This record gives sequence, C-alpha cells and structure tokens, in this order.
Amino acid sequence: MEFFIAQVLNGLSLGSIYVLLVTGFNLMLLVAKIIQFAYPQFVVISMYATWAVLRATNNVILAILVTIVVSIFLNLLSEPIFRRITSIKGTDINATFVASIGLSMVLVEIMSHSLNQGFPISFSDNWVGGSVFRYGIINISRSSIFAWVGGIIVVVAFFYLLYRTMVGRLFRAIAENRHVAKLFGIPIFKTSIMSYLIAGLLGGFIALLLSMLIGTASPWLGESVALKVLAVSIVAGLGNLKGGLFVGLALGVVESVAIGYVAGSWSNVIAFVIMLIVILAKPKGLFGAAVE
Amino acid sequence: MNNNGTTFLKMNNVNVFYDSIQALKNISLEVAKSEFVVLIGANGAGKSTLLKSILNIQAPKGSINFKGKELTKLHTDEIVANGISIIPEGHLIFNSMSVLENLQLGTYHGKKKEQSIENIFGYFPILRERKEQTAGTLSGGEQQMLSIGRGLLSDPELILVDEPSLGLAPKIVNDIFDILVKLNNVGYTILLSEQNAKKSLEIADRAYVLETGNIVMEGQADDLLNDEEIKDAYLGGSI
Amino acid sequence: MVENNDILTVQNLSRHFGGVKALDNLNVNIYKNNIHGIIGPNGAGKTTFFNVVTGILEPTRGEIYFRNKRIDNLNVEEIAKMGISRTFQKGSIVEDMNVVNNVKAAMYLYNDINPIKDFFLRHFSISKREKDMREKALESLKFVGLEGYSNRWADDLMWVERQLLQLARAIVVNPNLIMLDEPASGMDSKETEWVKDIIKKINRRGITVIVISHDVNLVMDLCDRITAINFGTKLSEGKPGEIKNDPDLLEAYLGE
Amino acid sequence: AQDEVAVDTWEIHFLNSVTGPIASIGEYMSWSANYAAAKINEEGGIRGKPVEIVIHDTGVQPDKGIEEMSKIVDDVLVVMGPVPEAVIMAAVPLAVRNGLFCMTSSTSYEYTVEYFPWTLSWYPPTEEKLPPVTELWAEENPEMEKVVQFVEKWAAWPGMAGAHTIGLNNKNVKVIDVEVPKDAVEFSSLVVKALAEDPDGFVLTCNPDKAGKIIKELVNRGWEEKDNILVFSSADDTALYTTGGDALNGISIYNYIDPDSENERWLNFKQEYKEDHDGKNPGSLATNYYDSVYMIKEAIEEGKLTGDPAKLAEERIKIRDYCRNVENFKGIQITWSMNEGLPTSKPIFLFEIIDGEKQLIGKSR
Amino acid sequence: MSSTLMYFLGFSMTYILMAWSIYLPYRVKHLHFLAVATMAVTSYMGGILSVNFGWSFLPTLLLSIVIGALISYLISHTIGNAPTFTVVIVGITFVFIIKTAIENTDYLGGTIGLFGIPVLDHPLIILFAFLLVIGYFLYRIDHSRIGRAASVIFTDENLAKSMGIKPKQIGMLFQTISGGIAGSAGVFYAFFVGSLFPDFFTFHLIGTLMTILFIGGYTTMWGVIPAALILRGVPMILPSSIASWRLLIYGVLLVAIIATKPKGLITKKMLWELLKKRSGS
Ligand SMILES: Nc1ncnc2c1ncn2[C@@H]1O[C@H](COP(=O)(O)OP(=O)(O)OP(=O)(O)O)[C@@H](O)[C@H]1O
Ligand SMILES: Nc1ncnc2c1ncn2[C@@H]1O[C@H](COP(=O)(O)OP(=O)(O)OP(=O)(O)O)[C@@H](O)[C@H]1O
Ligand SMILES: [Mg+2]
Ligand SMILES: [Mg+2]
Repeated sequence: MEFFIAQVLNGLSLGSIYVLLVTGFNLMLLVAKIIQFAYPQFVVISMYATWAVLRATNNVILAILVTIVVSIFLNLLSEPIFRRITSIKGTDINATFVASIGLSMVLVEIMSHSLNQGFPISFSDNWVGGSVFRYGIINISRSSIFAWVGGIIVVVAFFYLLYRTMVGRLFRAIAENRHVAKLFGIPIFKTSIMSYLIAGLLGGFIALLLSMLIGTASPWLGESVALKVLAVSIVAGLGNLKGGLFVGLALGVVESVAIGYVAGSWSNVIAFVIMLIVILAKPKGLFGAAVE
Repeated sequence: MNNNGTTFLKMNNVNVFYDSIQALKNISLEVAKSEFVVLIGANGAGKSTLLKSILNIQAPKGSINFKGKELTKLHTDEIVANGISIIPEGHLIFNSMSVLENLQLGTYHGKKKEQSIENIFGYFPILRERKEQTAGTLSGGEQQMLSIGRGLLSDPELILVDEPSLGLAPKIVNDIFDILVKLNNVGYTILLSEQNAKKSLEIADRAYVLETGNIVMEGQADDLLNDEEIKDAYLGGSI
Repeated sequence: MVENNDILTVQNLSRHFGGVKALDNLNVNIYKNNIHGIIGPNGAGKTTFFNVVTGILEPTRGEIYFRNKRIDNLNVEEIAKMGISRTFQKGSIVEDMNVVNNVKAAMYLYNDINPIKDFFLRHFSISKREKDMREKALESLKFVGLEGYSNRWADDLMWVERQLLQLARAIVVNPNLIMLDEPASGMDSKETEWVKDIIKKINRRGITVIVISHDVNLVMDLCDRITAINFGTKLSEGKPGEIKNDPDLLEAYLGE
Repeated sequence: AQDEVAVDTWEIHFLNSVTGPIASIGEYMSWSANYAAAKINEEGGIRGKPVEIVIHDTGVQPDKGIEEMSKIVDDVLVVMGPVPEAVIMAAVPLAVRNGLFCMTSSTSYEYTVEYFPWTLSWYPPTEEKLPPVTELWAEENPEMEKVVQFVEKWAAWPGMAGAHTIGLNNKNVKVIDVEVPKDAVEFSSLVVKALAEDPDGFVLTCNPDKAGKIIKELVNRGWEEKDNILVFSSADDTALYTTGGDALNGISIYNYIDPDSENERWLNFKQEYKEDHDGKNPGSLATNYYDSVYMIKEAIEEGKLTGDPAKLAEERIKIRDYCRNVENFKGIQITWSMNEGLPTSKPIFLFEIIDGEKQLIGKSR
Repeated sequence: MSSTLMYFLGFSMTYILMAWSIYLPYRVKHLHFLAVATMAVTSYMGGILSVNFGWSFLPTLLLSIVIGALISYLISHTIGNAPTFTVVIVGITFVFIIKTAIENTDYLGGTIGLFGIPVLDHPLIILFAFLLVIGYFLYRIDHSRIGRAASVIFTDENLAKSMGIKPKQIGMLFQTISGGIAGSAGVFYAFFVGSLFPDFFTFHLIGTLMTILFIGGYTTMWGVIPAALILRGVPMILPSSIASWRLLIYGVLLVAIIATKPKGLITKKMLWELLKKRSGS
C-alpha cells in the first residue's frame, strides 16, 4: 500500500510535467491553431537561461525575468513562420506540425552544439528544494507542490483568459479564421504577436517550474516528452485545457504505477495502450476537442 | 443628392486586381454623410470587390478618402476603428464560437458594448434564443442575422453591406431592409451591394450600376427605378 | 408499411438538438414526378429535413419511406445508393480537382462493383469505362450550362458556377429523387431563370425534385406542390395557388 | 621514387556521433583525435605531410552511418569509427565488402569480432573483462547480499549489465534488474521501485545523466551507503558529474583510464582537455582515438605508405595487418600489443569519487 | 557506379516506398503511422527468415506484403474511418509496442539489433522495378473512382457519403494497401541495409516520412520523389566540415519549404496545369 501511494504521488509529480507542457501546447492550438511540437524545446532553452543566470549571478529575480524574456523572445521569433503558414489558403494544420518538427530539430541542434557543449545542465539543490514530507518510501518534494499548484493556476488562468476575456476571444477568432477576423476589423498582426507573447510568458513560467521539478535539463529533454505531450492533448481532446490537466496527471500516475509493477520500457506501452483504448472509445478525446 | 458639403467617402480612380485579373476599373464614387447608396450589378460585376477595397482587404490602387483620411494607407483594423464596418457576403462568422461570443467580438471597436448586444437581440430575437449555440450550427439565415448584428456592433458611421438578402426568407429580407432604412434614418451612412435591384432601389437615395468592373450608370434611385435600360437588365421578370 | 404513390413519405419526423426542435412531428408526402417546394423562415428546419432524409442526421423519432421502403434506419451511403442525390446549401465541391472530375467523383456508384475487383478489372476496360463516365459527366455539365468549364480547376470557380456544378453532380447519377438546397441563392434574376429551366428539364426526365428556396417567385413558378414549414412542423401544404393565400404562411414567411 | 608520399595532407576520416543522444561523448572523441593530429603535425606530420581529421556525423542512426561510409568507402585508406554499436553493425559490413579497415574503437569486443580482421577491439570480451571488476567491488563491500541494477536497454548496456551480474553472483550477491526507460525524465518511481526491494547496493548501467539523477534521487530519499553504489564505465562522462553533483561523493565507478599514469603525453592531454572542458576530466573512452591516430601514423610510417590512389587496396591491407597485430604499441598511457585484433593486456580500475575526483581503490585484469 | 551514388539512389528509393505508404492513407486524412510499425515487423521478419531460415528475397518480399497488409487490414476495422489524430495515436501506440517487443526479444537481437542479413546483389534494379510497379498501382488508384472518392472524403465526409461513398471502406482499403507497401518497404530496407535496429523504426522515422510527404506535397503521389531525393541528397553534397550541422540545415530547410509552400513543392493543381499547357499548345 505504501508502495502504491508512493508511486501515485510520484506519478502526480511526473504528471504535472505533462500538464504544464500540454497546457502550453494547447494554448498554441487555441490561440494560433498550430500543432506546436517544438514548444517543449522552447521551454528547455528557457531552462538553460535560468541556469545560466543562476550560475552567473545567483540572483533569483533576475533568473526569473531572463527566463521569461528568453521564452517570449523564442515564441515571438516563431510567430512569422507560423503566421505565414496558417495564412495561406487551404493549408492543413498538419503543415504546422511538420514545420514545428523542423523547428524542433533546429533547436535541439543549437542546444547540443552551443549550450554547455551539449552536456546536460543541473540546478543547484537550494533552487530545486528538498522534500517537505517523508514517510518511508513516500516522499513529497517542495518542487512537486509548486508544480501542482502552478499547474492548476496556469490551467485556470488560461481558461479564464481565453474564454472570459475579450483578448481571449480575439486570439481564438484569429486562430479559427484569419480572413473573417480581418473582416471583423481585428488587428491581426498585433493580436497574433500578443498571443505568442502570452504563450512565451507561459513557457517561461513552465521552464521555471520544470527546472525545480526535474532539476536538470539536456538538449534531449524536450524531445523525450514532446510525443507524450502530443498524445495527452489528443486523448484529452485537442485544445481542451481542463482535459489536459486530468489526462496529463493520469498519464503520470499510470506510468509511475506501471513502472512499479512491470519492466520500465513496457510502461510506455501500457500508457499508450490505455490512451489508445480511450481514444478509440472517444475519438474526439475524453473531454472533447476544443479545436476542429 | 443630400450632400452637405464635406466629403464623407470618396473613391477616386480606384483599380483592383486579383493577380492579373482586373476586377475594378477606374472607379470613382462618392457617398455623403447619412446617405443610403446602393450598388447594383450582375454576379461578378465587382460589387463585393468594391466594398472590400474600401476596407483594404483587397488592396486598391488609387485613392479612397474617408472623412479626410486616406484609407488605402491604413490596415483593415484601423479602417474599422475609424468607423467603417462591413457585413460580408455569405454569412462569414466564427463557426466554432457561440453566438454571443461572435457578437462580443463585434463590440471590439465599439463603445456601447453590452447594451448594443441587447439592441441586436431586439432586432433578431431568434439570436437571443440561440445565444449559447455554436454559430456554425445555426441555420443559414440565422448566420446571416448574426453577421449583420455583429457588423452593427462596432458602432460604424459607414456600414458596407454585401448582399444581406442572400439565403434569407422574404420576411427576414423585408425586416433587414427595414432595419437598414431605420439605421439610415438615425444617421448611419449605408453603402449596400444587392442583387435584388428593385427592392434596394426603392429604399436607397442614390445608386451606382456596375458592369464588369466599371460604373456604367449612376443617379438618384428613383430615376434608375424608372429607367428602361435598368428595368430590362436588372429588374427583369422579378417583381 | 406504407403502400401508395408517394416517392417519399415522412411520418411524425422529429429531430432535436438538445433543446432545439429543428424538426417536430413533421409529416410530408412527396408525389412521384413532382417538383415539390419546401419553404419556411430561416431556421425552420428545411436543411435539417434534407439531412435527416439523406441519412446524414439520424432522426430523433419518426419514419421515412422512399419508394415504399423504410429508410430512416439506413445509413447515408445506402440511401444514396437507392437513388437520392442532393446539393448542399454551402456550395460543397472538391476544390482540389478539376470540374469534370468533380462530376465523375459523384458517379462513384455508377456501375457499382466491389472496389478491389473494380481496381483489377479496370485494367481491361480502362479506356472504355473512363470514357463512358467522362462523356456522361460532360453531358451533365452541358446540361447545366457549364460546358466550357470541364477543364477548369474547381477552386477557381465562382459561387454561381459552384452551384451549377453541384447541380451537374446531382443529376449525373440518374437519381430517382433530387433534393436541392437553395439552388438559386446568390443568383441574379437571369441566372435564377436559368436554374429554373434546368430544374424543369430535370423533372421532365422523370426525376422527382424537392427544392428548398427562399425565392417565392421561383417556388411558385416551378413547383407542383409546396410545403411550408415553421419551427420544424408543417405550416401548410398544397398547390402554389392554394398556398399563396394561406394567412398563416403569409404571416410567418412573407410577413404580410 | 616508388614510395614517395602521394598526398599533400593525410586525411583521416572519422565516422563519429557528434549529434544526438551521445553527442557529448562524440565531442570528446573528436577532440582527442584532433588533439592527436595537432600533436603529430607539431612533430612534423606523417612522413612529412600534415594530417587532418575529417569528421563525419552519423548521429546514432544506422542508415546515416551507411550513407557516410558510402561516401568514403571507395577512396580512403582507413577509417576511424563508426560509433556507436548500431551504426557499427550497419556500416562496417559495407567497409568490409570494400576491403576497408575500420578502427571502431569505442565499443567492446562483441561488436567487432563479427568483422575481424577488418576491425579491431580495444578491450577484451565483456564477459571476460567486467565480472572481475564487480567482484572487486563486492569484495570491497562484503556486507552486500542483494543489489539492484538500473539497466537501460540501449546498445551494449544490457550485455554489460549481464556481465556485472555474473561477477556479483560469483560473490554470492543477488542482482535484481530495474529497467530504466530511455525517455525517462523523472526517476522517483524507479527509485521507489528499487528501494522497495530493500537492497544493499546499486549498480547503474545507464546513460550518464540518468545515472547522476538516479543517484541524486537515492540520496534525497535517504540512501547513505554511498560506496554501495557502482557506476559503470561508459557513464564516466561529464554528464554524470553535472547531474549527480555532490551526491556522487563516495560512490564507486570503474574505468579504463589509469589515473596514476605518469606518462607525459597523458599529463599534457589531460591538462589540455581540462582547459577546453571547463576543468572536467577526460571521460573513459577519451584516449582511444588519440591512440588510433597514432597507430595509423605508425602503420603508414612502418609500411612506407604513399596514399597513392593506384595502390589503395594494397595499402589498406598493410594498415590493417599492422594495426591488428601491432606489438608494443606506445599508447597514451601504457604500452601494449594486439593479437589478431584483440588487446593482450589492459587493466580496469575501480575508483571512489571524492570531491568530484576519482580515487583509485583497486585494479582488475 | 560509385558507392556514394548507389547508396544515395538506394536509400532514396527505399524512402520513396516508405513515404508512399504514408501518402496513400493521407488521401483520406489518415496519418497512418501504423505503417512504420508494420515496416519494423516485416523487416525483422525478413531478416529472421533470411538469416535463420535461409529464405531468399522474393518469397520474403511476397510474404511481407501479405503480412503487412493483413496487420493493417485487421486494425483498419477499428480505425478505417477514425479522425486524423485517432489514427495518429493508434500508429504511435503500435510503434511503441513493436519497438519494446523487439528490444525485449533476444532472438531478434534486442537493443543491439539484428545484423548479417544478406544484402541484395543488384538492389537498385530490383528496387527500381518494384517502385515502378507500386507507382503504377498508386497512379491507377489516384485516377480511378476510388482516388476521386478519396478526394471527396478529404474535402467533406458528409458530401462523400451522400454520393454513396463509404469512407470507412475506402479508409480500410487505403490502410490495407499502405500496410502492404510498408511491408515491402521493411523488407527492402532490411535487404538493402543488411542490419536492423529497433530504434530506427520510431519517431525519428515518422518525422522523416512526414517531412518527405509534406515537403514533396501531399496532394499528389509524385511529391515524395523529389522530396526524398532532396532530403537524401542535400547531406550528400554538404562538405564534411559542416556535417555535424547537418540536422540543423535539414531543419531550417524543412521550415523554409513549409513556410513558403505549405502544400509542398508539388501540388496536384500544378501538375495538372503543366499538363494542360503542354497538351494545349
Ligand atoms: N479571389 C478572387 N480571385 C480571382 N478573381 C476574383 C476573386 N474574387 C473575385 N474575382 C473576380 O472579380 C470579379 C468581381 O467579383 P465580385 O465578387 O466583386 O463580384 P460581385 O459583383 O460581388 O458578384 P456577386 O454578385 O457574385 O457577389 C469577378 O469577375 C471575379 O471573377
Ligand atoms: N448541429 C446542430 N446543433 C444544434 N442546432 C442545430 C444544428 N443544426 C441545426 N440546428 C438548429 O436547427 C434549426 C433548423 O436548422 P436548419 O438548418 O434546418 O434551418 P433551415 O430551415 O435550413 O434555415 P435556412 O433557411 O436559414 O437555411 C436552426 O434553429 C438551427 O440553429
Ligand atoms: Mg458579391
Ligand atoms: Mg438551410
């Protein structure tokens, strides 16, 4: 029993990594209607920024600021590319998927060549934080609590932003149909920039949380989770923020518990088979797709 | 022409191209404040293109002046912010958003906000009932009503209306024309493009006739209504 | 089981979307070889009626008979196979194809055989059958007045041309029943006349036509019988002359 | 004359993995080769001509390996690499078919034996060489009865894990394997699984940065007997030290590099390596390609090779035969000999990490 | 022929074959990554049959086509008309299952890989001939009523159904054929490369095939040909000094092409206009 509880708690920590990333991924779907496969890479590069600043100055405030600025900068840099792709008539959303695969490759290469000579980075113990509760093999770390709270706040905040505010409506409007948005007199360029800016803000926030939760980063970190992030989004329902929260956590728990009872490499198989069954039963996702 | 001296909208020698196809040729047109002007012409004559060029959606060559501002240099959103709104052809709305959200988006440039959404519901009660429905599942006519309602919400001084009767039941068409007249009476300037020449000539002050991208005739609506040529070409057999 | 002279019989048909009753206990009989008009205000349920009859939507309740066979439990493909073809209000055509192939695509069931067998057998009859289909397609394009367009890419077509293409597609399969959703919307009076002529010609081939239109003149001129619906139920039904004077209809539809 | 050098520079092609998951290892192997070339050039080159290392990147993709090999297989004298195992398996047969000798040195015997004599091995067979190390470790920690081994199923690692187990079993230590998924980013569930077995120690046979993180997680969860943690050789990489940090202090690790070698070449090498790598020590495979370049140099000089394309086939054989039976080769650390592609004597060293530096505790043969 | 050229052509043709197996189901909006799992299965099967049982190439190929088609056919019962991303998840799941199964099976070489498969003597000729056959087959499908039906399904499923087209039937047919092609591609890969590695048949390959399909253009079967040639060719002509930046260049290229031509280098309309002009003049 203790073992099971410990694994569930571990799973929730792992799941909060997925939740955070899938929220960012879904945000891109909602505000720009793109499959942003490279989003996790943006987050990882931002983690490198956190690390670099912490190492150079040990100034927490500065680290937070720089992380967010870097993340925003990266997202803004990608805006013209995706704007171009999505504004051409008759393009498929899958084209953005492929473009972001390309982008992801570029970013991984830049990281593996230029950042810390391709070696992983590691955050200091006082940044990562130790455990706040321990009982036998059950352990809850400070960073997990941050991540859970952060994850929920992020999901709620973005839900509110997107569905209850004018800015959110503008984002979704442009994502759905640029042409009509233009007829409505919505400032396409400004709004689009703003949506990437907000996605960048979120990315910076996620980077900070992940740097505490994982404690390290490497050029491959983004790639190793990107596929699962995509899967979580699909199974929850593409663009469904609430769904992402539940399915992300659930995936973490399933994986952790599965690892507890079967050999490691099969845990992926188990997680994916469960997701497969869910998606076959509910082809539009467990919580319904928010994006067509 | 109830021109009170200041130019409101003035198009001068406007040409519009779709790649190599010239859709508008040397169009010069004027609309005075509070005027109700209608564009008539066959399919493909260039009516929609003309309206789009005013909003700089299809880039025009030439000059378009609105209240002293040169529109050709502005982006669409700036033009809308300056007080022109379009109710586009073919009920273009956001299909995946709710009716209410579509209307709320319409208020983006407007000042009166919620209060005028209530007005819209007053014009089109069915929209109130469908408030939470996804706009894409509305019937064709409901979508058109939504589109009109949304266009009014940006508090425009000049409303460009592109074939509002498309796909609407006669009763609704009448209603909509009534609404347009009402709006005109309270001071909105209206430039309407319409297939239904007779009806629109009846309610408009002035009219331009477009043929393959050229203005071939212009005049007071009443005069055109009685013009033999127009009768033949546009008023045809239809009542 | 209904035995009569109707080509289509609809009994107590309802279709609800959540709280919205798009169709509510609708009863309609369509006679063979008629041109039957459906009119009604926006949102009355006309398109929904088409969608339910053709199987795109399942009815919430009610029965539909086509040539005395019950079809409300069949799926779209089976219904299409029985000889019902239709057009869509939103001008659906395949944009990544040329015009003549759009029409050929509609002939999917033409000379229907199993697709795998079809594939292999085609090698021996390629040219003949393909030529055959092409001829039919061209013929129906000509029928609707698109003869010069066969070689155009479909995404270059204007609205009216798209509407006509839909018509060509609907008739090429020699259906028993054609259902037209606003075939003349967005057309000027000349073009509307043209569409009217086409519909009459179709009817003369012995094909029953159901047409939705807001154009009262078109409906009155064209139709043998008209059903007016509102809020998903029948408001009135009858010959154009009769229906013209129905006060309920005038109120609800024409606002007079 | 007959054996005049026919080239302006000796190009030595190196199929390396400088992008992808083992890019950091690839980096220091490239560094070593380039370092050796620079040294040779300082000393006057090979037969009077400078040498240049040409790196081909294959990532870890077999098809990329074949493609890169196909580019050079018709023209070059000898090739260094490819690495790692998957690429070796894919690309070496192509070289063999074309009579080209490959110095695929990063890996163990199992992957090269298939292609003898067209390749050589830098270490004796795994099952011969690794069990003694783990035996040594078990002797150092006699209280251990049961250990958990973290194994990542990739390339040669499962095989090495098997060899570790043999050694430990010989000393009556029970081994329970816990598999580490390749794409794992968070290790708490694995560590909980391992701890639930109530073990006395751990062996880590996985990617270095994962090893570091697992150790950290173990320490966070209160594991205190550090010398009961053993890290395998390939993980002796900067990545381990980066992610493991202070948590590594006290753990055991084994390696092929003799830290006490007083060889001047080695001391220079180590110093320059550190300068270029933020003060980190060279990893466990760093020396192999330094030695490769020098071995090629010797082969060319001994055989008076010319690099003349007309004599390509014959000179390729000469290099091959020289290298696989080289005698008393002066490596960067020790002098050793090859017998039919296998080294005759090369020790393995067992260390304890203290303040981020390795301290020798034993040596096995 | 130089080895460089031979491997360039051989890889390009193998990738064209693989990309076609992704292309066909995409005609009805199915990103059928199950094909990648199928390739893994048949390439390993081919490897085992030839290494351990001495099968020769041809029977192995035929069997693989059948097995590949069978796998896809069976699974197509559930995903023959599923939405795009459902098909994606199914594919990815099977990729994980197959990869994990191979890695845990010592008989198949585990994580080390399977090697020593006898390579073909004249791979280019055989591959080319096979490509011609498959190409003709796909061309026929595209120009038959099934191809037209697929275009209708791609546009609007309801429209298709109301023409009597059964999207599920077409979906199943395409997935099955895709499985057959993938089956053959697996065997060609095995007999061309001579060694197999479980990691090869994973997301990396999916990404490559998607890239080929979208760079080339997914509206026509011809797109993948220049795309495969470009993607295999660019690294060939890059000097080794920038070899380690290959993936970066590759990524930039990919982004640039998609951003300028999101429908790919070759579209159906483009080909058609080209043909029209030629026959017109
Ligand atoms: N997107 C486009 N690309 C190319 N040509 C176009 C495009 N839109 C319109 N045209 C051309 O411009 C001309 C004018 O079109 P426009 O839509 O303005 O006509 P209209 O008078 O509004 O017709 P309708 O009554 O059908 O709405 C047409 O002949 C058409 O061929
Ligand atoms: N999928 C759906 N979900 C919810 N409501 C729907 C859906 N489809 C149709 N409706 C509603 O059902 C009613 C009937 O719609 P329908 O499209 O049949 O009207 P119609 O008679 O064709 O109108 P029009 O003449 O404007 O096209 C409308 O009020 C519409 O909002
Ligand atoms: Mg128009
Ligand atoms: Mg309708």
